[in-house]
Amino acid sequence: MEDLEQFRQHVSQWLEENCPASQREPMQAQEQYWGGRNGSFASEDARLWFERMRDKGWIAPEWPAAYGGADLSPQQAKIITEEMKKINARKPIFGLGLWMLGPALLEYGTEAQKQKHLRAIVNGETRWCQGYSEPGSGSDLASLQCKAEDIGDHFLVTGSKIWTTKADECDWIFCLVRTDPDAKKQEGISFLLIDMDDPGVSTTPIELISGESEFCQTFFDAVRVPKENLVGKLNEGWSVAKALLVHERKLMSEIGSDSPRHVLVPNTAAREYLEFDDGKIVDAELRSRLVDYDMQMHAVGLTHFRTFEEKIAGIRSAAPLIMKYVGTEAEKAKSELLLAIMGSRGVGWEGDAFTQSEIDTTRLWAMSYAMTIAGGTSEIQLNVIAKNVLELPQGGES
Amino acid sequence: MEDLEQFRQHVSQWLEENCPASQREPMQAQEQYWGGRNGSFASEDARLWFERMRDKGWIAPEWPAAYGGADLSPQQAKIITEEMKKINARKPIFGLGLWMLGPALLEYGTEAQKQKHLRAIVNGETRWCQGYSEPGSGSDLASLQCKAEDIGDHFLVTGSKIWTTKADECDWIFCLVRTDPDAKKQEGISFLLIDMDDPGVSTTPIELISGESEFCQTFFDAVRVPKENLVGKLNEGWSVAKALLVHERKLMSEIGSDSPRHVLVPNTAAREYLEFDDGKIVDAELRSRLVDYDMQMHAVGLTHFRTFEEKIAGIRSAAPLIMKYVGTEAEKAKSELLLAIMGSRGVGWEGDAFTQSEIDTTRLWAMSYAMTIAGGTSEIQLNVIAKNVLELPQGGES
Amino acid sequence: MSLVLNEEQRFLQDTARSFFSENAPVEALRKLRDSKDATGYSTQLWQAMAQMGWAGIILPEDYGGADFGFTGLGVVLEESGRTLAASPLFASAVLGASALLLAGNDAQKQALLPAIASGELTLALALEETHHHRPTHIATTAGETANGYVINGKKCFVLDGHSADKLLVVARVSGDTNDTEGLSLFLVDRSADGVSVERTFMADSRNAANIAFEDVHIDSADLLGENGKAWTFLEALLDRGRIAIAAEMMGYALECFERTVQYLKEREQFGALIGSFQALQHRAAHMQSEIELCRSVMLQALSAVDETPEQLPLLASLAKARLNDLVTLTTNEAVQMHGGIGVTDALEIGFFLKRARVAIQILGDTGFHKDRYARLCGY
Amino acid sequence: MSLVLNEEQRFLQDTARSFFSENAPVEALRKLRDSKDATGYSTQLWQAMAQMGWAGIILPEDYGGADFGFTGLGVVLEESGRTLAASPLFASAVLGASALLLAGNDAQKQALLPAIASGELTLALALEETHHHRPTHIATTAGETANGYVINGKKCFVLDGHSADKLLVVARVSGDTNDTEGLSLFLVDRSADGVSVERTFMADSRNAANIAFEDVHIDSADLLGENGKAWTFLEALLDRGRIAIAAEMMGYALECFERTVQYLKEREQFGALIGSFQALQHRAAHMQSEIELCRSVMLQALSAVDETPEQLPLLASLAKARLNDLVTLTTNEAVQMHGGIGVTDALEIGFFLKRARVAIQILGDTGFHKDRYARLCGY
Repeated sequence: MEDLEQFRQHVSQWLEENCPASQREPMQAQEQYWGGRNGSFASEDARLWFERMRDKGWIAPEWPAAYGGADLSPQQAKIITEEMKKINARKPIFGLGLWMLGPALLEYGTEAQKQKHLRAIVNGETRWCQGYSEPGSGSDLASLQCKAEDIGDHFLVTGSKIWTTKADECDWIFCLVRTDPDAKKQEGISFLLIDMDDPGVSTTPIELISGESEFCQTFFDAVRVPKENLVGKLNEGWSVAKALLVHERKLMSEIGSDSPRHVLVPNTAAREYLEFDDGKIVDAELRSRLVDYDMQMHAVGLTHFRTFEEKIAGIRSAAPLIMKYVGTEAEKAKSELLLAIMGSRGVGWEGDAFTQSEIDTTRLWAMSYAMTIAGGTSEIQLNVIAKNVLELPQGGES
Repeated sequence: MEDLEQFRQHVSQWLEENCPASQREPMQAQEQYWGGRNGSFASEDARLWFERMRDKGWIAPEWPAAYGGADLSPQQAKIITEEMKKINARKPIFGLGLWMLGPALLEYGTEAQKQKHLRAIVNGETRWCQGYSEPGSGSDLASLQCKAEDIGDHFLVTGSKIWTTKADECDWIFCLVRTDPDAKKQEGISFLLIDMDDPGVSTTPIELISGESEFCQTFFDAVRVPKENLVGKLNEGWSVAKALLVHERKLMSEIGSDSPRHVLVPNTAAREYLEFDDGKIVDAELRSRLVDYDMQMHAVGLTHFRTFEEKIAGIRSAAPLIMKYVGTEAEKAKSELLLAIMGSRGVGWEGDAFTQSEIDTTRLWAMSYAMTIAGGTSEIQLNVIAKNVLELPQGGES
Repeated sequence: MSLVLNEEQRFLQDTARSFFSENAPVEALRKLRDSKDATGYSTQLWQAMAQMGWAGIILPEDYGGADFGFTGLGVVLEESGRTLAASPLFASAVLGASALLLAGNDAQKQALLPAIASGELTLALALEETHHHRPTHIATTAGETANGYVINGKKCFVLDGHSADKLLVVARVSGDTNDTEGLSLFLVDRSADGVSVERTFMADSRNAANIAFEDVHIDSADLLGENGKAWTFLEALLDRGRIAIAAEMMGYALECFERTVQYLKEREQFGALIGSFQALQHRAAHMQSEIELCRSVMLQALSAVDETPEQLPLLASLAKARLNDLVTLTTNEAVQMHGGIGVTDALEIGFFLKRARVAIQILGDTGFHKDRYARLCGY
Repeated sequence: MSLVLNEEQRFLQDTARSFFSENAPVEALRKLRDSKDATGYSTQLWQAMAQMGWAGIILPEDYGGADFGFTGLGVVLEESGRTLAASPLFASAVLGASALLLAGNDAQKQALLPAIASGELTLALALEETHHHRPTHIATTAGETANGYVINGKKCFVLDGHSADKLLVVARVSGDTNDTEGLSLFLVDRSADGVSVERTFMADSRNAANIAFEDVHIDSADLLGENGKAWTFLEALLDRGRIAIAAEMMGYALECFERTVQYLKEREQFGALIGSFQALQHRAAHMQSEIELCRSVMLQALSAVDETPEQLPLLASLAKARLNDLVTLTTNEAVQMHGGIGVTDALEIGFFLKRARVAIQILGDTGFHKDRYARLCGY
């Protein structure tokens, strides 16, 4: 414990000395650095801050130093996060490579794959997207059709993937592809890394109800993929994907707190948009909904901490399995509550009649509907809890 | 319409002249007259009132006069109910024979069965209970095991029935029995009338969480039942039961308003048990729950009227199919709300520290749990809506 | 019988359903949105609706109206809600026409109602001054002048405020900001000097505006009803509006729900139609129950306008509160049950989702109406 | 780390689970109920619990206590809740002991705490005067006399009030009925002249009483804390009580839920185990989620008593509000999912159902704590 205290002091001091003042301000979406061939820094300070963190190994502090990390423990990594939050330090880089593929490669990748991809991720050289869902596959990931045929030293990949986040700006995609068409659903699937510069890869953006196009559909037209890009064993991609899903769900359940937009939180919004009398919100209905939400988030927050403490203590509980469900449902409830609090100012879409933060809040509300769908719908989460935690009998495959 | 107005005046005048003053006061449970060999009147006035209504044919006004009814239309019957409510006239008699078996016999019974049973019901000579559920059968009525073997001129009935209301005080029971053990579930079931005085019939009360024992388990040990007691065709008892269930569900969804106990309603209870300030309930949470409940009951009440108007107009809608579900769930919510309003005075069970109406309210709360279970659970109701109204695909038998 | 439609009303329902699906499908709203249409609705559509008699649907035949009553209006509004048809139906044919019916003198009615019924003249109600519905919170003033009044103040969330020909402005002639006494209702030309209109672009791609009044002079003939006594009819006007918007919302709920049930019957996952999954079945069945309850509430509330106006306040608050909750439930479930495709702009469910959130704010959210219902019940 | 149990606490949990299932199963409460037991709990059981160290579980070793802290207490309370064990644990070992710890002087502690720890002496808090928890609503008066005080007033819902040796009476020495100023806490012998106790029989078959004080004279040595300043420690005392009763309620919820899940795995309907029906699976999974959230809240709240008392008010209200809702959900679902058998007295689920409704009323229902949480958050 004393070591951790010392470490915290070191972190605090280093951040104080190395994080430029401009990188301690709230960030707009367009100021984020996502790396890759299309990535650019919003300012020289942003570049400086990224490079310092990269050189320190703190982009991915828990990764081995050999791949650009700093060999730190989970507790130490958490301290870095906490100390960054204290000074409102911006995240120097964002990306699915860092959050999802990296941890999976550390577990399942070959030495060559680690060498090739991990440091490139930490250095911001490659930006990754995920190719799991297909048009029509929805929650039923195992039903996927995109196929990779063995043609000797290469696979020939044909098919398409949907919900590929910002695929039009990415360099690489990690995909689930069917390698054995005769095997039963979850068998016969492999995990493949594909360079999006390869001939035959193309993307089209999908417009969402929020008015934005964060997602694409990505098409593969007889794309040649070297066999060395297979992660894990042939036909056993499901295991890799499952390990990776855990990271995705964790991410989804935490995503709200990292929101880069100028979005209000309910408690603050209440002070701006609701009438108070004698220190109390006059509107009883909204006051009741607000306290329900605050209590729920209090409980969710404590449960986040609990899962962390349990991990350290080596205790297994059901808590991690509920986080995606409760976290994303709470985020959706938060958006709905914000709109209710803001009244007719909560439904602005564009133009000067609304402030930027009002419009951002409304649009984030529209986006919030994706949270209980992407990365495993709430229904799937409940199925999983029923099966894996409660061990209830399974009737058929649903 | 004018005829109905005249009829209403006739009813009003007749009731005014014939309903004794003592029969216009709220009734305690023990004052109800249920007929049968164990039935007795709480007072001479009660007997007089019953006999007058019986002679008028208004115990079952829609039944043919030949069987003790008055040949009236549904609209006329409704007017009698409404006018009785206006002067708080007590129901002269209660009973499942009147509410459930009678209508079924009118539709499916033989002339001999109608002659034998209908007038006896109207005259208060026989009290009936229902034998559908069996230990273990629950919502799955079709799985029943109680069997009736054909032994020539009689059936030999062996098995047991559960949730037989006050079977220990009844004269007759109408039962679903299995007459073809090889047929598929719903086939091979017949509808049988059994005299509870017959040798081999016995009953045991079941104590409920309300502390009462309204229900029994009824046992049949090789009971000989004459074949003339079969209602409808052999092995087609399911149709009779289904027709009868409609009456039961209608009854369950209306039961709250007929409660004979000294039970509070939420709105009144609020005035007695909650603090008001400037005409408003101070406790915002309970005020919010109260208005939710009042609005829900307002909507449920209007829907009751709608189903009636639709029936008159010959219009079919989904409304009747939702009434059992929404009606019983609302009754349960009402009891829960009453307890919350009454605070620590809402959890009294016996003794002088609580008023009788407080204790009645708490015990009715405990009974209210049966409402969303008996007569088809809420889950079954939702299944039925999904299947019959929404026509959603059925996966297996659930 | 008020809780079933009569034959005439059922015929109107069929007619309206065909009309809107042919002339104003959801696709039409998408086009208005994508083209940033200046009017915000198709004037051609409105002319066609007027020819059907719907611009004057609640007006007596003497004024060129169709005199279908509020139940008839509800039928048309519900069908227009099913396709999210953008038109002045609510702002002009309901609020505008009702204001004149409730408060106008003979001269005003003669002058304006025929033009409203023919669709030539459109009105908009300029009431709100804050982002939550607070009908007595009126700071806009109307000072008396030699031959009329001068109006100063700011209004927001004025539905159709940027396109209506005339504005019905609620202003204060005396009293404090939250008093019911001292309110008056005035007719003001949108093009009058001192009126400045800012169109607002909202999530529902429909039409609303913020409007400022700076020394706007109007004639004394443009006062509706008694000066300072507008509250006596304003509540009735708002209750009509609440019931009418609730009727339109019923259309959103039904359409979203039916599309979702259809999807449940078509979409396969894990080798089965998702509509066979019991958890979704129960949620759908629960929605059906809520719809049935709301159906009864709406029929009673609409008929009460013409038949039992003394029940209006309670029924209007019941209807608006219940429909607010119903559209929230059905639109949220529609998106969730459609899964990934539900959050794409290509699917029309998103249009219902966004329109629902705006409609919830029109003339009172759920909390407003729960509070009002409780007060009317004496607690 | 406050959000996981340490080894000692996990051992305590195992011990307590065995102890209560062997010595005080639900069947024991049924017997107390059916025999209308005069004490309302088994004094033998209480002696056994005292020998386990649980009567003095939060007391320092100096006073003969086990000094397990509140987290240890929570473990034992939760396990006692699993079997609905009736004992003075909450009234005496939590409220009584805490009152002395928070407000007693050295002499009072020396005199009473060892007897509490040994289980010989039991206490009860006489606070409530209305049927809803209103801790400042105190009309009971304590007038000063030559060598002490004279108490007059009526208390209700005094847990263990008919069996406790001594009563902790909250009385007013000055101020109006709802003031926080002017309250004092007194120790009064239950058998003192002028104290009349009416035992109340409640749905949960546990123990409470209405108590009247008529000119009850007490010595000035029986004042706890400073005269008129009881509010300074009363809130902390009540917060400890709220967290403790919530811990017991966690036991009801877990037991009901686990029995229900077990039933879902055993019960067949329509040829399948009902636990395979997706609608029930989702409802069960949702309950599991609520339980996990409450688990975190309880661990944090319990540890806050000893480690971060400044967080107590917020955490106590969070814990009590959430646990109120959790026991409502889990007991209601337990009955419904058990179907017909769920409403029979033979099945023990009914005992949990009824106890839950009483526990909800102890030291504040959900509305009370939501309001308090909101005020603490500044809105």
